[in-house]
Amino acid sequence: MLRYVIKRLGGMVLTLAFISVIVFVVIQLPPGDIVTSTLERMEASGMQASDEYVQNLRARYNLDKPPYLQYLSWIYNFVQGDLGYSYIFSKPVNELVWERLGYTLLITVSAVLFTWIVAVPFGIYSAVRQYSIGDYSITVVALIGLATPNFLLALLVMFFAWEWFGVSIGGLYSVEFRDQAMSLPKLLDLLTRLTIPASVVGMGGTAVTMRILRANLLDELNKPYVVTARAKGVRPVKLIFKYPLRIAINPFISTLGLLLPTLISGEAIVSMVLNLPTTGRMLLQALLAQDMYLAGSFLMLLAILTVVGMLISDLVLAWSDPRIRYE
Amino acid sequence: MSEAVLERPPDSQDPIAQVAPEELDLLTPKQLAWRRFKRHRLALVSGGVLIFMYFVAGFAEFFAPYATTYRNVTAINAPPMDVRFFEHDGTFHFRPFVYGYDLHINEETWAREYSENPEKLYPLRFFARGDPYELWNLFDGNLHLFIAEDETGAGYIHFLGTDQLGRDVLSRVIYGGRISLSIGMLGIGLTLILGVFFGGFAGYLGGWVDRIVQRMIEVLQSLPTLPLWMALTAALPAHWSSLRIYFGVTIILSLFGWTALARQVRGRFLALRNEDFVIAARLIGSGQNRIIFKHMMPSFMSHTITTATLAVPGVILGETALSFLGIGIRPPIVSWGVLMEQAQNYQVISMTPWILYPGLFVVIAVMAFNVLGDGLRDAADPYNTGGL
Amino acid sequence: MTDNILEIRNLGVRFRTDTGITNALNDVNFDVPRGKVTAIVGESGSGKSVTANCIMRLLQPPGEIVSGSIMFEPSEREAFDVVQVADRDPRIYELHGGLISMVFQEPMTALSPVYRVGNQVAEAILCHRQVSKEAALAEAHDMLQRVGIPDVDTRINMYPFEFSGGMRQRVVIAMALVCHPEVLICDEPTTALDVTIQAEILTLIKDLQAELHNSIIFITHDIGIVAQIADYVVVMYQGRVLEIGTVRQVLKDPLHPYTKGLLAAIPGIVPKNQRLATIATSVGDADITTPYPLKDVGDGRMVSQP
Amino acid sequence: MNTKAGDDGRILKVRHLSKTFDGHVALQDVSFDLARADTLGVVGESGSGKTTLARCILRAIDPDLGGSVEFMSEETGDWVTLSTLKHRELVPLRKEMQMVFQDPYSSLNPRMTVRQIIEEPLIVHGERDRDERLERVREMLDLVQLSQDSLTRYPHAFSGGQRQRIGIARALILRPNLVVCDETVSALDVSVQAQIINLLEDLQKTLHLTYIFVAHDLAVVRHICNNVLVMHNGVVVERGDVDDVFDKPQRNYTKLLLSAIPSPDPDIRMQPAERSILDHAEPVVEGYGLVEGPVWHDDYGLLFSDVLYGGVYAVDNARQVTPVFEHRRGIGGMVDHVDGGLVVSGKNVSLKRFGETESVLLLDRDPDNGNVGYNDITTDVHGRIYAGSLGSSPVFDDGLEPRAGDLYVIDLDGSSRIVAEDIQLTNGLGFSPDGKALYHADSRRRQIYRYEIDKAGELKPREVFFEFDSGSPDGLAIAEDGSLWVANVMRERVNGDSPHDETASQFLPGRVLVINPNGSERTAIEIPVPMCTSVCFGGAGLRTLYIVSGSNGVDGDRRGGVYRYEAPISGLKLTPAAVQPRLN
Repeated sequence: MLRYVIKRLGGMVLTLAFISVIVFVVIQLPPGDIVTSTLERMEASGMQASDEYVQNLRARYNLDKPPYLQYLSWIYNFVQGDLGYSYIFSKPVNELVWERLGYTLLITVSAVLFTWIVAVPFGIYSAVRQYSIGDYSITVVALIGLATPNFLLALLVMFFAWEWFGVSIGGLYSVEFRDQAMSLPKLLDLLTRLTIPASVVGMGGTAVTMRILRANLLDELNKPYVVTARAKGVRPVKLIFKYPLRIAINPFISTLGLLLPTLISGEAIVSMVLNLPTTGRMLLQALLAQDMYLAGSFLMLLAILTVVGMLISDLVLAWSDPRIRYE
Repeated sequence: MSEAVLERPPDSQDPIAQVAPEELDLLTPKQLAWRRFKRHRLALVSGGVLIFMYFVAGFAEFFAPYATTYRNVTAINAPPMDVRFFEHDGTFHFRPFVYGYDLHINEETWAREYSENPEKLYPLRFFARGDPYELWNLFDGNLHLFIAEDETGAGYIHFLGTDQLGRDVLSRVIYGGRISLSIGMLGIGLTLILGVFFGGFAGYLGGWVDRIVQRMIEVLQSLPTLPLWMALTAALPAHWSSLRIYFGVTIILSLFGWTALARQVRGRFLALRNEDFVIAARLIGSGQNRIIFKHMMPSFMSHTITTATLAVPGVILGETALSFLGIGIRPPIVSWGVLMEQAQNYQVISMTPWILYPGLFVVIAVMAFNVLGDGLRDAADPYNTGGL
Repeated sequence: MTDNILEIRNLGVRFRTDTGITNALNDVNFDVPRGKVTAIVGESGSGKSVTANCIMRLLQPPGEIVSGSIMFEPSEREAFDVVQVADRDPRIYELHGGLISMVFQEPMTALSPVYRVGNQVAEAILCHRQVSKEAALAEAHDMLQRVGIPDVDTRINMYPFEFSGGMRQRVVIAMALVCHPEVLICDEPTTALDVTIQAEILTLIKDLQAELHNSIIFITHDIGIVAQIADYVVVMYQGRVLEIGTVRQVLKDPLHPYTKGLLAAIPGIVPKNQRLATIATSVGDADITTPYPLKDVGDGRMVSQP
Repeated sequence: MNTKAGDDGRILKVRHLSKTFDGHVALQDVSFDLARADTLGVVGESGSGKTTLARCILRAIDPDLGGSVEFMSEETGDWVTLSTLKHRELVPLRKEMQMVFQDPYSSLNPRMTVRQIIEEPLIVHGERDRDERLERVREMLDLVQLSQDSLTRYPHAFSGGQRQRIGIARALILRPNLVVCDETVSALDVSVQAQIINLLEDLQKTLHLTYIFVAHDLAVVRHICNNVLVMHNGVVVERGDVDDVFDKPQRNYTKLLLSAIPSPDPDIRMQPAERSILDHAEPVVEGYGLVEGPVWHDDYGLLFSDVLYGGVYAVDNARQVTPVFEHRRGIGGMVDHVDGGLVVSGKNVSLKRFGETESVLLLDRDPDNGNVGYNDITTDVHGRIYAGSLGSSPVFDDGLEPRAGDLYVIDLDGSSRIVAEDIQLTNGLGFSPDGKALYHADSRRRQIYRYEIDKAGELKPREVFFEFDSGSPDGLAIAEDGSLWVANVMRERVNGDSPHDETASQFLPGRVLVINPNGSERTAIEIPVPMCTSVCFGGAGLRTLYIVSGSNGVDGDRRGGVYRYEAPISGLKLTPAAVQPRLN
């Protein structure tokens, strides 16, 4: 097991290294950079930038160095925990990202929970009662859930919340709590309000996971070991849960890994619609303004979030499936 | 005394086994797949729906009553009209018609409110001459499936209402479909090429090539796609023409979509490489190409196409999301996403809910693709019990 | 208490699928003598496994029993018809593993990969008797020792995939016998194994039978195995019983043309440079496809013939 | 059939073929010849390497370097080395050798019609004319007894047996000479199996086919094969005429295999042999060349010599190896001398006695009289040394008149004389426990002689005590109960090659044959490496049998070593004759 963990950890570091390069390239892609866009703005406002001012600016953002050096210094500082300086907010990135990232994590995690709480029971049901009315209706709902862009879902939810209950469900806190310090009622308010983004973000994932679980379970149901178990007198319900499900759950766990990127993507856009104080909106601003440090940090941190999540799901899988553990 | 009887176990899992041999024996594998596909009613329907959608989108100029740029200033943010056969006073018209709008400003809210005006009675005219257009920028024409106008030539019809500039939502949905649906196809085309290329290489060459591709896939699959798309599309230069943007977006979308496909192609390749019939092909002296293209390709093309179909929705949804954020397709080109960009908050929606119609079409299209994909998969693989 | 533990009468099974209906069993009749080994021999499609699944009530849709009875008479219980027992009837679970248990063909997949073998064997006990887990594990331990698993103390905590095919089959046998069932059904238990392992498993089953005196139904396509393990033989073909008799009667003096053909087709029996008979050649114009009823031809032999 | 240059009736020559799949050895040092129109069975259990062998021969898998597969091509009429050809160069040869697979389902492309499948080989080999192709395909269908309307159907329409027929048609349409059947009938029902077997036999007669028939069903193999290779763990453990092998198997594995077949006759109860007979002697030290002359020495522990790379070494219980003499090649036999010191002998080595300090020449070799040196030696109760001279033979290619060896004895006064003559290749020597008889192994005659010893202590004329059916005797040791423990080299010449071509022999794992005093065979102890050269008893109470093994003598080969086996005989001690008087 330890060998396995170490192996996976090594893999993760390597993956992150690759990702950091990709992120850097992506950030560098837009023609021009912060400095040029600054100058444009200055000229627009009729100012004239002196050459040494430009030089300083370039030096400040390491733009005078060749790209690979820029990358190295960036990633070096990043690892040091210095995420650089955001141009558009004229603040250190550190002050901007963490809270928002925290909320992103919060919503993503609750989305995962939502996904499983819903997907597992329904998945099992529709597999065990294959081709029943229930199975079909679950299937249809899943299909719709899968087909609805989650920003549209968010819009609809808001719309109906407004139309029917006259409540605005934007933001993570009700108006009265907005500026308060964290307190128990505030926390409860947060949790109740979380359910909406969580379910909206989790919708698509739920559909997918449910289908996967159903498929796996159906595959397992007729395996010899299940028949053996029946033949030795295991009662039906126990049989399902202890044998096929126990195995079907494994690939299901591993789908968490594939789920995360989707969820985090979904979160990014949903949060914009529901104007939640998470990464989405600010990332967009940063990207449009070519605020390289801010955008880069966001992309990198989100990637780390996903990769770590995947690692966790792999470890859970290994813990649950001896075959992997013993390999 | 035929072996067939001796050897076909009645309790076999193979669905083919239960039929009288003669019947199925004469069918080709394609026919068998088609048999299985036909059993999947929902998939059949979805196929039909998609064909219809693509057809309409293809001939948008003809099906849409108005051009995307046409503005009906007398009807800004006007609600959908309903088509009628009976006047208010009950007189029946064989030819369906619509009532024109009357505009009032609500004194309290200062909101525009429209009411039907019995005086303005615009009969629908089918295959009628309307606004001129260039079909595919090639053929001039002005024939439309339907328009609404009275003898004086006055009249307008807005099935799905109009937006805040008074543009006909239905027409824009039809034109938007052209973009959104085509992006789906184009994107999948690229995805296929990339996927088969990388997957094929990894699977066939194996060794370090395989390891590298594997690692690439791993990395790409562990990236949160949307933020990355955002980053890339945001990087598309502002001065680009919306057509170049369109292709740019398509490429970006498929740039990260090929991994699943590559995985699958690779898997099939590895599996097939050791199949006895491929070894047999080698032993009779077939060359590499013949083995790959004559013996291996057919066996995994079906699966590949299935996966591709199931990947189309991803592209469509991606485009919609990006455009919705205003960093995807840019006007004047319209896509379903672009149309929904107006619906940024629920206030807008509660005033003009009909601008969400494009979303409905997105949902339908995506659903259809998913179901079709499942149908194809089940058809391609008789033993597949999974999916929907 | 009759000397037959199972009496199968007019058993009929069919499979209904959207592509058509197949009659897997037609009017199957035979007895399973108490404390003896009865072999059901036949080629694939003969319906031997279906018969076993009927006795075990393991037949899954689209398969369904359409006619007949399977009278089962355990030693300390009044006889009952297995076919008539309702699906939710507790007797079913008693039947499964308690009174009748089964050893399957595929040892590699017959055990759940995620539970330790000890627990899987112990579970069989816990399904039928109110004992503590410890007690069950202790019994499992003994049983595993009995089926010749070396170094049980450590192996009892291992996972199936750490076992070789032969060892797994031993575990499955232990699992089947741990509740001392009166009938043990072996469905081609050695087909997936190498010949030397097969020999070990056959010896094991024979020894355990001599020790436990339970009745065994042994399903196989291999005449050699039949000769080695069976007391009585039931020859099946296309869902019908063609011939019943003691192992010597059937193998040394087959009456039904199909049985003759089968024996004449085995390289082991046929002298080296002599041509093997095929069913077609040896059956000749004798009609083996029309389902004639079984006729009693004296000294306990039954043959399907006009 | 027309014979061309170099054609000696053989169609295939396999030499030292090995295959390693990342680390694990699937096939090791397999050599055999195959005569045209012969049927060779390859049997063994799963993982025995039989399928690997089949696929290596046809280059479906590339074998490891070193080995070779030579094929008598009818096209060129000369030997072609398949194992080294590029895949492109193999293509024309594919016409002459084909394969029929096991799985009737996965071996046919489900997306091709029967016609496409069968004519594919013709297309690949450039038959342009469609009608011609169709004609040939129709022929094949008749040949394999499939109806003509199968042409347009797809594999799924056929039963397993029919599919195998299709597979056979595909294999035979190019009119190959060599056909490898890989478990071709294993997946089929008995009656169908019979049909396919008959078909294969008929086709062999009509088309003069040579079969390599891989199967795990020994009954089938016995029915259709003339010769058989028995494989176990990637090694050929026994080979020969199928009836010989099946009727009197030599190797423990073969015995186990055959004993496990359930007889279809209820009156013949099967008695499967104990799997424990496969237990090998365990290695003590490995990585030497040709290890010889082991002798147990109370002070040194076990002494052994390396004929190939030279040196005499001592190995103690801790498996610590310490050299006794360096750089002495060719030392074969060793024994303690009554006056102390160690007497050594060997090819091109005279009989010398090595004391603590000086070395004394006891008996010189005499090439002119065809005595190129001495092999195994032993001493009797009195300390007299018996040494068999190697004589001279073409094997030593020293250009001397071939001459059988003699048995010398060196009396205590140092005088020596010949006490027996005409020994083809002298080897193991040893006295019976009571000292009343001398046993003497002759490797070339594959016999063990027995000399009675009269009152005066002189040898009576010898009689043949034991004959070897397979392999040849080498060194021997004699246990207290009078049983002979004879190192049995299982090197077999691959038929048809020059007798002195080392590379042309198939090595089977070595073994020690245990022979009862009455000359009956008791059991065999096997070691995992080829040449078992000699044995001796040693260890605490001399209960342990030490077995030394050599390599196939090719330089660079270091498969030689020392193995130990706890002799299962209670109170086993060495015979007085073999117990050496202690050094001083």
